[in-house]
Amino acid sequence: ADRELLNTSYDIARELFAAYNEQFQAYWQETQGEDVTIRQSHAGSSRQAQAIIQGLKADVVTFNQVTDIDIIHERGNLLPENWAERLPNNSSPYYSTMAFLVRKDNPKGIENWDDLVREDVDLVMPNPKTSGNARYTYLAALGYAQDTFGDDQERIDDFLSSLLGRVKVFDSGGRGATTTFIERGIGDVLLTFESEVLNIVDRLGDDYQVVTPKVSFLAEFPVTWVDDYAEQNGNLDLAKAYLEHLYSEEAQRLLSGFNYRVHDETVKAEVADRFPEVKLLPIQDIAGSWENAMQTHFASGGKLDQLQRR
Amino acid sequence: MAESARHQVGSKPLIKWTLIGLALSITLVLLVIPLVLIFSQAFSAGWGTLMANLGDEYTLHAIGLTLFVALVTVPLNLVFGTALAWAVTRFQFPGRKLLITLIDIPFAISPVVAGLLYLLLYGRNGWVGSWLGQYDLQLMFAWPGIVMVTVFVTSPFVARELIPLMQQQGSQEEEAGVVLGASGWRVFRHITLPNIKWALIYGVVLTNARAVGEFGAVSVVSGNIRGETNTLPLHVELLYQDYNIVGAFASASLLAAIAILTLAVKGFVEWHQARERDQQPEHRTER
Amino acid sequence: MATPRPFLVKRNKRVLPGFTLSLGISLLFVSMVLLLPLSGLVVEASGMSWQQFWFVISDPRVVASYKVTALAALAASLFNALFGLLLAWVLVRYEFPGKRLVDAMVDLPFALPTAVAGITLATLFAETGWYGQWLSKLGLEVAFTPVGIVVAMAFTSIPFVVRTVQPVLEELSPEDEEAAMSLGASDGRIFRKVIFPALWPALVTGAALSFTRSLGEFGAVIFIAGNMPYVSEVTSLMIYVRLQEFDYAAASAIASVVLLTSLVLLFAINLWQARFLRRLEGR
Amino acid sequence: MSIQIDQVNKFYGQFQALHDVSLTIPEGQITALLGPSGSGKTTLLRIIAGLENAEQGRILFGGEDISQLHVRDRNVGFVFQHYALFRHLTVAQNIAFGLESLPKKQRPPKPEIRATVARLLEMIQLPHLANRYPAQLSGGQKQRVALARALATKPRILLLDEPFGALDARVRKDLRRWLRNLHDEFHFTSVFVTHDQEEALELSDQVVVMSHGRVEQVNAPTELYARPESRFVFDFLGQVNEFSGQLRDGRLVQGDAWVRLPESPAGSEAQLYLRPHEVRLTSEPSEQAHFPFCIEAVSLIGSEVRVELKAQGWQSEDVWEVGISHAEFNRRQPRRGDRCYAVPDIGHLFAEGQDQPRTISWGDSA
Amino acid sequence: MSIQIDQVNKFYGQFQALHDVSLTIPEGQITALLGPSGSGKTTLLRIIAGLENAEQGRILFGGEDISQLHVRDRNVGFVFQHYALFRHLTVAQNIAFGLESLPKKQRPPKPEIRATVARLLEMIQLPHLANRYPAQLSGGQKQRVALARALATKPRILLLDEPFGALDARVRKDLRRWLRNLHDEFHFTSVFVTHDQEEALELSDQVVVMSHGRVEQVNAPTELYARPESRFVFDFLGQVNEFSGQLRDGRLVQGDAWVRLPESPAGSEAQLYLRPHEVRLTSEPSEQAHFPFCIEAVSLIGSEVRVELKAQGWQSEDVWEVGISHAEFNRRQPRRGDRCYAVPDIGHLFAEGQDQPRTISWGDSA
Ligand SMILES: Nc1ncnc2c1ncn2[C@@H]1O[C@H](COP(=O)(O)OP(=O)(O)OP(=O)(O)O)[C@@H](O)[C@H]1O
Ligand SMILES: Nc1ncnc2c1ncn2[C@@H]1O[C@H](COP(=O)(O)OP(=O)(O)OP(=O)(O)O)[C@@H](O)[C@H]1O
Ligand SMILES: [Mg+2]
Ligand SMILES: [Mg+2]
Repeated sequence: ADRELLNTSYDIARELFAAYNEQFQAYWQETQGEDVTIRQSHAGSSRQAQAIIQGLKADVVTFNQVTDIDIIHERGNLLPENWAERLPNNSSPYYSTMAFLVRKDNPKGIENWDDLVREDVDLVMPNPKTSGNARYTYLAALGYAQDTFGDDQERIDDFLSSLLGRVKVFDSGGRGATTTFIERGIGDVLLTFESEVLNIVDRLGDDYQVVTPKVSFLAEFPVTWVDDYAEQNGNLDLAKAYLEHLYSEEAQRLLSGFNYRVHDETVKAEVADRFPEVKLLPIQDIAGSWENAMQTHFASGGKLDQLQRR
Repeated sequence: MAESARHQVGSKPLIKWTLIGLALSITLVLLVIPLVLIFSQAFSAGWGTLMANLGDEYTLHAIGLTLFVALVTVPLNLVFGTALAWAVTRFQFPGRKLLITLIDIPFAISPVVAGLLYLLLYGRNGWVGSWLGQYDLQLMFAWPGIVMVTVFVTSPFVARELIPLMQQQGSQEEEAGVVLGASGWRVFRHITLPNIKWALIYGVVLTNARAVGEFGAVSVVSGNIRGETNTLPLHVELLYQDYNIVGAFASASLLAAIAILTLAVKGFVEWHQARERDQQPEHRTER
Repeated sequence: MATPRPFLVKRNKRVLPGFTLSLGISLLFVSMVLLLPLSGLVVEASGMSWQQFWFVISDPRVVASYKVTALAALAASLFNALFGLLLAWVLVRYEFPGKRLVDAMVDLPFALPTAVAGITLATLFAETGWYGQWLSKLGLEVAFTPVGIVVAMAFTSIPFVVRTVQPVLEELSPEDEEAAMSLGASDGRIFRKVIFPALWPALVTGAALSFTRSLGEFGAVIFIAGNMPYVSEVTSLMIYVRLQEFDYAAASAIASVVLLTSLVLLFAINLWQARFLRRLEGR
Repeated sequence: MSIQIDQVNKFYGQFQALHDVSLTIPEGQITALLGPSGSGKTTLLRIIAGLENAEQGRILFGGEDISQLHVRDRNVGFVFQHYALFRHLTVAQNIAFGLESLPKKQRPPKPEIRATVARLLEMIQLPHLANRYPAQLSGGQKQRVALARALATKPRILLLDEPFGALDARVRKDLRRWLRNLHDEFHFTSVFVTHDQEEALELSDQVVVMSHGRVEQVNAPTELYARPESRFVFDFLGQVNEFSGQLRDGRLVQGDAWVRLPESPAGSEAQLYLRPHEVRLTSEPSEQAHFPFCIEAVSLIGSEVRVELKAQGWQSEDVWEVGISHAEFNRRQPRRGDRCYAVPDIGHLFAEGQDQPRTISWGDSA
Repeated sequence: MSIQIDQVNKFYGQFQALHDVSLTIPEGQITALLGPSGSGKTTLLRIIAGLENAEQGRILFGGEDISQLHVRDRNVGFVFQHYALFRHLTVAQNIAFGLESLPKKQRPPKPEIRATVARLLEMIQLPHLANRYPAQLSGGQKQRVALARALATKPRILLLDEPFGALDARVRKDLRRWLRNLHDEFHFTSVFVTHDQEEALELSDQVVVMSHGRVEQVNAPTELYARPESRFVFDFLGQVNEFSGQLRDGRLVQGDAWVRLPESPAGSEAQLYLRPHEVRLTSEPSEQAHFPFCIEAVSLIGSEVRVELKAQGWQSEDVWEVGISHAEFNRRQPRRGDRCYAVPDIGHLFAEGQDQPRTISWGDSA
């Protein structure tokens, strides 16, 4: 009798959606008088996109990368091109940005991006080749460089390349990087999502400190329903409702509890002290578009490869 | 054999004990301590936490799925391995050598690539997958896909154990059985099977170990749906990603326990084989 | 099957039963499970032009990963050749307490899931780990350096060497040694001139298996490699990256390079060994 | 049941293992297939059994063409060279295997099988070993179990591939004797393969000599020994001394050695074959022959004294061997290094280009 | 160099493989260690070589105690049953191995080694095979290479463990001959192990018969054959016909069979041992003996005709074997199933409780 909905999501959103699912189930029971079971699938969002293209029958996707949804359209033609316009805020119910985690009392005195290229600072971040998380960090640094050095392409490149040169470990994924930094005690700064960084401090408290740079990247967490599959599964209405409900005040509060920035004004006010004001640059400002960013920066032989080779 | 009475290279006590010491240290450092680490991490938060972690709904499901996959894989490869060994050791036919070579392919392919291959073929866009899709059959991202790649990855084990043994044993006993009028099944059941029993068990043990522990290939085709297509090794990774180090090592310790069990069974089988070999007295002449 | 089968052509009559059945199962299985998916690789890679193919596989970062992988695999297989030989020797030649345990433990890397192995090794060798803290005092870094890759590869593939050398060593006739001894040869000379040449083919085979296995290793390596571009990225990771980029063709292309290398290596070893054995067996 | 083999050809790939073999094996007799290694004996035996298929030709059992019949249905007993006992079954289970393999309808009830097995165990004199495993038996015991197993289903034809090949000399002799008695008792048709001429001649009623996949000669043992029809058979049947020389003036000459021939054959060259017991030793050359030798060894074992001779003043490929009686030995006391002469009593002459020997006897004129 | 073995005892765990073995092996001779399987021959040979250590006793080479010397330093040549050639070295490299293993100071220069190897290859008549690998050689060739290898370092003592055991009859004979010639030329002290009595008797100057880890008899071959000192040696040295019966009225009786004894020994029971060529066959019983038989088989091969006999009216553990000449055979034409009588010429009587036989001759009275 139960309806089943499959939510395919990125790897570290397991607990987030486990909590949200409960909330939504209650909401759906209340409004529609119907029980739903929500199945969760978590892995790197690129891999998830790939799985969906190859036939994983996901009703909704809740990713941490816009490109991974785009690809579902391009390769699989399972949803329309304009998917981002179907929900408010670019179909991104919550967002985050890139921040730094440093060790207790900030011994290296890290304040902003320019501190990261110092000789005495070791960085830990995931591998931009395998992790969206790291691509965001890269774009954030690029945004900062553009903001600081203007049109001087050479200085921008120098900055990025010395930043990458300071990285001691490139883990394959965001959580791996965190483990390396925390468990293995490697590096002085961990570069990752603000939400991750805050999570760690919530958990481990005094041993670490969060540094939010003045300029950073607007990391959107796009969601949408996979039209073809949702239709096949007879879940179109449910899928839409599942995603729309993410924008409700109740859900937004839940999301902010997981250290994501949200759009709902009420909730925003409630948690203002946790999320300092930062100049957030969207992708359009930094690289024109995601497509462009992928091509010029991250594709094989692209900017990233060139910078890392130096 | 009284080895001490015989002169052998390296039997000088100094050399002997140096080498033994070295070997023991390597084993300890490279093999034993890592194993100890797994368990010590699993128990680091106490017995209760360990049990709670293992008793978690999703962990239980992962255990179940893993065992199920092994349960399906092992018989499949058992049948295949035996059939292949029978065909190539009992008959001459063109392409026999090639067949023996082909069976080694899975050893030369990285598991991730293996998973990719299956995805390309059986995925929605693959040519088999799209055809199956018309009948609403989906193999990838469900247990059949997991089983398929596991079968692929573990397919050489049984055959590789059997082929040398059956080659060495020759087919005379089977021929003798046929001359005596036994049917094909009877020949297999009463003559071949008992002779290859231990090698077969050995092959099964290895297949099982690998089937239970496969990560790379399975992770590509699994879909990672919690409580549905998450096998135990995937679950370990997942817990690890969730900062649940204890949970990860708890599950890992389960896998390690299976590994140890495997080694124990294998040791037992080898001991048995050796005993059977020793029981055969060397050629005795009758006077 | 007990009835005569007059309808069969005489030539096809087989004495032992089950030819059709067993060959049928084998062929079905081999083509369905092994060949069909493999054709996918070819099909996917053949979608590219030769230039594209070359471009993908000769990308500097990929080439760097070849080097890292090959060198690490080489180091690991050399390490394994040395210590695998030692383990096999000790297991065959000596009686000592704990022998059965050592013998059993040798197979652990086969039985332990690679991901678990990777996590475990990374934990051990990290600066805070049981080994790392001592090594770092000596100024040695293992985890997150190419050395870490070697460690992971060596761990996962050491059984290949031990298990190929062991039986040969067991079969080695004591008479050869005794003959050499009665001819006045010293232990060292006997090992170099009589024992080692007999073990050599098995040792090479074992090391080659260990090498190919290392080339493809992913799960264990990835956790401990550090994945520094041009320094500690392995080829499996590059394949994985291409997959992440949805570039299946490129992934297939790189995979086919590794696969081809492995197959060529194994094939060459087989040929070499066949020739070697032909000499020894006089065929 | 008699066996007829009718123009059988057998190929292994390109290699022809049997050339046009035709043969009749009479009912109730023991026939030996004798020949050097690789001559196709095993192949022929396996074709008779149905373990191998001939590309051409027919096999008839008691006049009936059974070429198309599967091994399983030919009901022959087959004893393999290395016994091929089922190593995980006990002796009793091994023997019972054939009976228990019979189709349900024909299968005797359990107690009857047990009784048959007991009887067979009695026959092979091993009732006390019924519950042993093959690995716990000696070679001779294994061979007997293999025989009992083959006989359990009462085949009319018994085929044995080098039945005693793997046994040592004494056991071999015992078993040979035992097999003959068994055969005398049950009178099945037996065919056995051997490359040991002594065994073939001693055990069989008829010997088939094979070479290179062809049948060279078929004959009763005594006939065969007395009248080999070709050099090959001659050579193969036991130690022989060979003298090859030129024909000159009614003599066969080579170097210092010669022998007078009663009647001169055609051609200019010839070989003379002499069996060790068809030659005498003298200290002086005789009228009819002059074979100077130096004694190389004297061996006293057994019923005759064997003397090995090295040619002096002429060439012989091999050392000659001559057997003399102990009495003769005691009289003449030949010793190593002594010079002596060999005098033939009977010889077999192969003239140039001929494959059939002519037997010459000097005995009377001596 | 002579070898002295002085009260050697050897244990394998609980099992005593050698009991108090003392033995002198004279310089420059060939000595055979003969005995059934498991009698300790190999063990003794290996102890002489130093490949095995005895728990008690001493080994002396040329009067000097070398018990404590390592194999390596004893400088003996050892030839293994299965040759133990180094598979990955060529024939020439195999032969050179010993020389190249010498300590630097003693090692001859390369060209000299090459010359020695060439000379040895010449000696074993295989110079054309210098670059072959062992696997490419026949059994006989391998054995010769093994010998050359053992001889390269000019040992004064050559030890051979069943040197021809793995070869077939013909090659065996050739090699035996060759080895003897070699020995005659170089005069080292040789000890070889065999379980083939013929080989031991033919090849050696002295035979050591062993049984159950003990030395049974040491003698020259002809002596040994003529005067075996115990039943065991008697039995072991070749086919023998045995008659055991009660002593009654100067006769040895059992069932219908009896034989008259020239002088009656003590005791009530005795066994008579008869060699096959010491017995004649008659169609009527004679005065001195009455052994009724039925002819079971006649075998015509070789220089004599072998007749197998089955006791009639009395018990014999084994079939009797009698050898008659071809002439005799032609005269009497004995056939299977015929009844006949055996008449002994010479016999060896073991009286009750005695282990030494007494030889009896009826020859003159017949
Ligand atoms: N399965 C086979 N494939 C190819 N050639 C074979 C096969 N079996 C036998 N032969 C060849 O056929 C010939 C006859 O072989 P067969 O076994 O009948 O000889 P044989 O007389 O029994 O010899 P042996 O005394 O050595 O047993 C040999 O040259 C052998 O090499
Ligand atoms: N290494 C060993 N450990 C235990 N017992 C042994 C060992 N070597 C030999 N024996 C036993 O010692 C006894 C004598 O063995 P040995 O090899 O000397 O006999 P042999 O006369 O050479 O016999 P064969 O003719 O079979 O070679 C045998 O009973 C054998 O089982
Ligand atoms: Mg044969
Ligand atoms: Mg021995």
